[in-house]
Amino acid sequence: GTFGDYGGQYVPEALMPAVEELADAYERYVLENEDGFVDELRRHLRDFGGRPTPLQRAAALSERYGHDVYLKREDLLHGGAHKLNNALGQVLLAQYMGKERIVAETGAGQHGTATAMACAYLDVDCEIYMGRTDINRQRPNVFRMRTHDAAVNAVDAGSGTLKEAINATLRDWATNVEDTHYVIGSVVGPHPFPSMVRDFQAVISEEAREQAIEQIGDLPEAVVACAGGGSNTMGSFANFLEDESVALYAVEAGGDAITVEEETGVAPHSASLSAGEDGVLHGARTKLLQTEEGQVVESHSVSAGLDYAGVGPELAHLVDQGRVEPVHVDDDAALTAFHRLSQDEGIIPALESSHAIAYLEDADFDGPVVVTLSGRGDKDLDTVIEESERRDVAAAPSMGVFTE
Amino acid sequence: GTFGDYGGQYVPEALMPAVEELADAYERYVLENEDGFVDELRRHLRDFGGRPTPLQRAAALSERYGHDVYLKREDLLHGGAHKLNNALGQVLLAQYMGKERIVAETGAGQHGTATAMACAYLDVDCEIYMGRTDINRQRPNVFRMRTHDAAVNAVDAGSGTLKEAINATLRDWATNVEDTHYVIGSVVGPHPFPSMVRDFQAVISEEAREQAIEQIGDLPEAVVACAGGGSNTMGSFANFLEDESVALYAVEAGGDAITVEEETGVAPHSASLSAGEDGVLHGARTKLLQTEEGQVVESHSVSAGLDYAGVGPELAHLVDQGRVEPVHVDDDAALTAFHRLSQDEGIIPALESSHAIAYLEDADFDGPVVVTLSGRGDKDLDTVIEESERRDVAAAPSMGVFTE
Amino acid sequence: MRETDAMGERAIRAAFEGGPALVPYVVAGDPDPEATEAYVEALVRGGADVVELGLPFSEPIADGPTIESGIRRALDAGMTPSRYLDLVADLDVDVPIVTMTYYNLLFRYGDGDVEPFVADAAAAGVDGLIVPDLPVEESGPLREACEQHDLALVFIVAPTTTEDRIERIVEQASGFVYVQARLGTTGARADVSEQTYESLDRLPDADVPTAVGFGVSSGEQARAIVAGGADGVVAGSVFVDIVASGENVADRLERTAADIKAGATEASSASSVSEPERT
Amino acid sequence: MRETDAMGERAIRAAFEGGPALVPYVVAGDPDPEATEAYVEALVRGGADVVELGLPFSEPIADGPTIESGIRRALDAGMTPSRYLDLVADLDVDVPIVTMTYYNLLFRYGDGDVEPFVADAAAAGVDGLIVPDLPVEESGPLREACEQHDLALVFIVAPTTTEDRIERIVEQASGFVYVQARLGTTGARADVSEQTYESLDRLPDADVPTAVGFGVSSGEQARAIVAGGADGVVAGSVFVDIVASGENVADRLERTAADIKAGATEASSASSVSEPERT
Repeated sequence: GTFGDYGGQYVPEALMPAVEELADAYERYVLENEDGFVDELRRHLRDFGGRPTPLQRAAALSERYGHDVYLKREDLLHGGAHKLNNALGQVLLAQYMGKERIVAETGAGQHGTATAMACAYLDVDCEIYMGRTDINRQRPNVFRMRTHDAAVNAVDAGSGTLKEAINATLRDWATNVEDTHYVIGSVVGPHPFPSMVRDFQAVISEEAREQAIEQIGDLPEAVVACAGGGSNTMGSFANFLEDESVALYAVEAGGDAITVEEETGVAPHSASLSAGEDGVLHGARTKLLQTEEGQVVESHSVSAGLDYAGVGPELAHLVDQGRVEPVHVDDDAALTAFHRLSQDEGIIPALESSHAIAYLEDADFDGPVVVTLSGRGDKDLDTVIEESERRDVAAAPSMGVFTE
Repeated sequence: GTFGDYGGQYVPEALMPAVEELADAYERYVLENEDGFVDELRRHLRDFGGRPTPLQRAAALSERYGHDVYLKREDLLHGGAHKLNNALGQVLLAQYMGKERIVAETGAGQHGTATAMACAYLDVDCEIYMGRTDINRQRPNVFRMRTHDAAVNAVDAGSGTLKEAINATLRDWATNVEDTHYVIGSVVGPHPFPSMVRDFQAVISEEAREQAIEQIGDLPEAVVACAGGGSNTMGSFANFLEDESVALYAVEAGGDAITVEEETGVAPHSASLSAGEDGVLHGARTKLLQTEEGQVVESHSVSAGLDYAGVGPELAHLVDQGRVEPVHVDDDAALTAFHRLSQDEGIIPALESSHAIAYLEDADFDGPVVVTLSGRGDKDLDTVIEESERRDVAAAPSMGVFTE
Repeated sequence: MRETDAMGERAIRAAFEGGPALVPYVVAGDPDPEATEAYVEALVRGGADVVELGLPFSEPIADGPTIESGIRRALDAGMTPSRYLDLVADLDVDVPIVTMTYYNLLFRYGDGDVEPFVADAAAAGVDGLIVPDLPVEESGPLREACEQHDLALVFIVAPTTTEDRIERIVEQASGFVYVQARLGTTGARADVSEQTYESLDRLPDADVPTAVGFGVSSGEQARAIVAGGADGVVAGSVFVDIVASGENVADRLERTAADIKAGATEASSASSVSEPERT
Repeated sequence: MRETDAMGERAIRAAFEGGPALVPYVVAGDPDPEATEAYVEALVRGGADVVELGLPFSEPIADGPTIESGIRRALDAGMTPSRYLDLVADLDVDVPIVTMTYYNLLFRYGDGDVEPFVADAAAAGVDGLIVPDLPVEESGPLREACEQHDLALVFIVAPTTTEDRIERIVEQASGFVYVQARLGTTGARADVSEQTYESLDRLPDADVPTAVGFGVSSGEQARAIVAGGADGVVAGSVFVDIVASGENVADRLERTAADIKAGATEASSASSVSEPERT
């Protein structure tokens, strides 16, 4: 249950039995394929989810950087992001465990949507907690969750964003733990969540590694993936961890700048791996954006999906070990990468994924590089248009067609 | 170039040389795989587009109807609809022909988006014509086209919708025909478009047929696909045409009612196959919604993507021959099917595709049925919410979470 | 009903025989049938040798914005194929009338058979047809009906038309050959494109006259075009613009027609003794 | 600095010896440190045997909306771990003080080592700790530090806690065992859940006292809980609500504390001669 110093099960006693029950189920069903759980999950991921996703050589990026760039196309997964790998895995596991009800937190709404989708598919009751602020700024995803008939519970506390939604979901779980499973959306939380979510997302690197060997004839020089909570990151890295020749880059949201304003309790970035300090949050010891006194700060990123003060404990450990290199790109660079991919490759990437793409500008690679495109960016269009205009991003096309 | 009495090349003389040049290129590259065109296209569809798409057994629908229902998941194609099959094929063909510029019309914006995407991917200049009314009610798709750096040319004439956009694109093509290819979005237009677009979309039924044989062990009893212009329909049927045991249902948009109001020149539906009369429009003889005097009427459907007064000439022929059965479902039934699939199967379908799903309620099948899910419905959420509320559709979930 | 010496195809040819012909275009029923009658008369007073009268269709794919607007006005005012034929029958002018329209209207008029329209058109006094969405390849049924009823079927030669297509078109053409001055759609322009001269040069000495259209709006252009070898000019958008203005329409139609006709005639006198002059 | 007869773990145990104990909770620094001092004194006047004083943390996952609001008020007013310890040191009451907070604050205080906080807390006069996000499994380092500095480390037993976990918890517990009355989070409620009695029944005759919390807000509830076998009651949200109102706070805290205490005491007298009475 731990990764070096990180991880653990820092949860209220009321949840410990559920956490232990889940750890047991994880071992039996996920690790040992009891009752054919893994086989069934793979079938769902193929038929419902659309796996495998392609590993695509990006012609324009390859030309730009003078070496082959391959995109792992998680944006083509049902729902438009890698999130479904995990949501489907956990909802199915909850069914194997006999749980009748699913709760989940969501920030930008991607995990909530994936969970609602998986619950509709597998016919399980679903309630999603979402901060009031997020509800009002992520309306399309709220519509999608409601369209899948999931209840969306508004959380009015605090700033009304992801942290508060997690707190509220933990409370719901603590109240209804006997018949309810909490589908955590990333490689965070108490054991077994970080390991379990990693395993559900590891299909990304399982496929990418096979595809690389088949298409490139060799392992890539590096794998690049964006890191918020880190589920896409760990999923992209998992099957390459033992390939020592493959460098692993976790690209964090640099936001405006890598600082913490102690006074206001705000970090204008979300780079927990690069700039966080050890702490304990949401069930695990990990790297956190926090004040000197240990209060968790409000993080920031132009990408709502990366905007989280914590990070998966295993990633924290891999960074300390030197196996994973944390890097970061700022909001402007991510926006520019968003436009570059849209214009040059015909793919509108999620703003999260745009961070990974943007890192290619800073990097100095020689060989083939795999970049995980964790999701599609339709959901981000309004934000990108607004922010590109506000910041006068040179790469942004004009939207003047409406003005006549 | 004809299908029975239908088809032909009813275009201005200025375009005839281009149409002949295209017919020649179609034969050489598409039919004869000259220079490996077909191989290259298949590679792009796999790596960039995400083909093959799954044929998924829909558990809830199968239970509801008492027989197996399989969904051909074109919603998982890059861009979210089957449109890319054709757009990518034509843009690549234009490159093989040495054309430097692409124009296309778009109504709801799906074909324009797919074309813009393909042009960004293949690095070709792209201009999309779109009616002013459509631009203002389909903003997200306009954003997507602009994000791919395609020019979006507003067409102010008439009602500012698809017909006017087609007219404007034909005029652009007539003006710039020497260096420009017109990417028509459906199996309409002068020869070779109906055949060529069918062939590009036939990958749907090529895969579905193989998948059915592999998964079901037999051919399906029927294939059901929605029909607007008919590219999804012909793509879904093409490889089953010679399987006489397989019934083929083209589901048209019944709108409010199957009538034509001669006075106002409006048809409150888009069921050209079911209710159209022979005529000549946009380059081909086909079935049309028109007044007794031959003026083309404004069609209607809650689904903008089906809202077209014409239909592919080959479909018209197949209907006359009795090989394809035209059926129709109305707006309310399509909305209900939209909600059913979203809630019971975890898939938000395009409103176009919802018509095909809705037909299962009326049909009386025994054996396995393949329904093509031509696209995803994220784009339709606003319309569906508004129309469901206005019509008081019982299956629609409340969106009250915003009202507090 | 109007009366002319010759009918149909022969009438049109005859109209080109007395020197360069002016073929003006207006939309029938824009803004109403009575006005159209007056406008056609004005054009004839201004020197029109043939009148091209538009029968409005809802999808005018070969026309530019100006004529498209005229078509919408006529449709909104209730113009139909039957009313169109009534209007033609009522015209009191002694020049040939050529109907410009799209194929679907002819097709629907006879429920899939184009002969009934041609028969009724001939009876109403129409002398020829121009159908811009009907290339020679698809023209068989209409050509047959036109021959049967002695109507001209005018084909267009475009700048993109290949040599072997020109041959086929000229072979099938009757009345005159419509030389499309430039790529694109109809619409008034100030210049004469180089494509016009190239197209004229490419036309062999056919036994049908040639008239250049698409963008012709002034006497100066007409002079250059006729000097370039054309037997006439077609002008449409410039007249439809005048109709749209609603101001002093008949007078201005007449004066503009006279201006264009004068340019054409002037070039004809010059070119009869020298090489075609090009501007 | 306040002075008491015993310190730390022994002081807490002693507080449970004179009959059923009342353990009220307020958030330190809500709305400011001076007010908190006055409120703690009022609670003691009302009969508090131990005071549970919240050290506010930004992510109070085990608390309900009432206490969460108190925590935000305290954080907004500038409460920090250092100021908290200053506040405790300044308190002038002779009951034990138990710090309720979350693990990260203790962890950060010593830059990853919890001992410095425990040492400073002991020096400031804190007698015990309740850390709701710290299950026994993760409690090793903190338990060690608490033993070293003679502080009680109070563990929670929840309705979901299994038999073997109860055994382990009771084994590790010091001061008292906090019996969580129901699933969910803190927050005042009107009734006493059946789970409360079940939990109390499942607790073996440990040598640490038991106090029931989560939802206790009235003397009637306290009476039932003590009648059910508890050695004390913990009440928080009811007091934080009074603080939030800002009206006549000290008086109302004292009266409410007295009311709950009276209920508990009444039950104790009754139950010393009869079976636990259940409502």
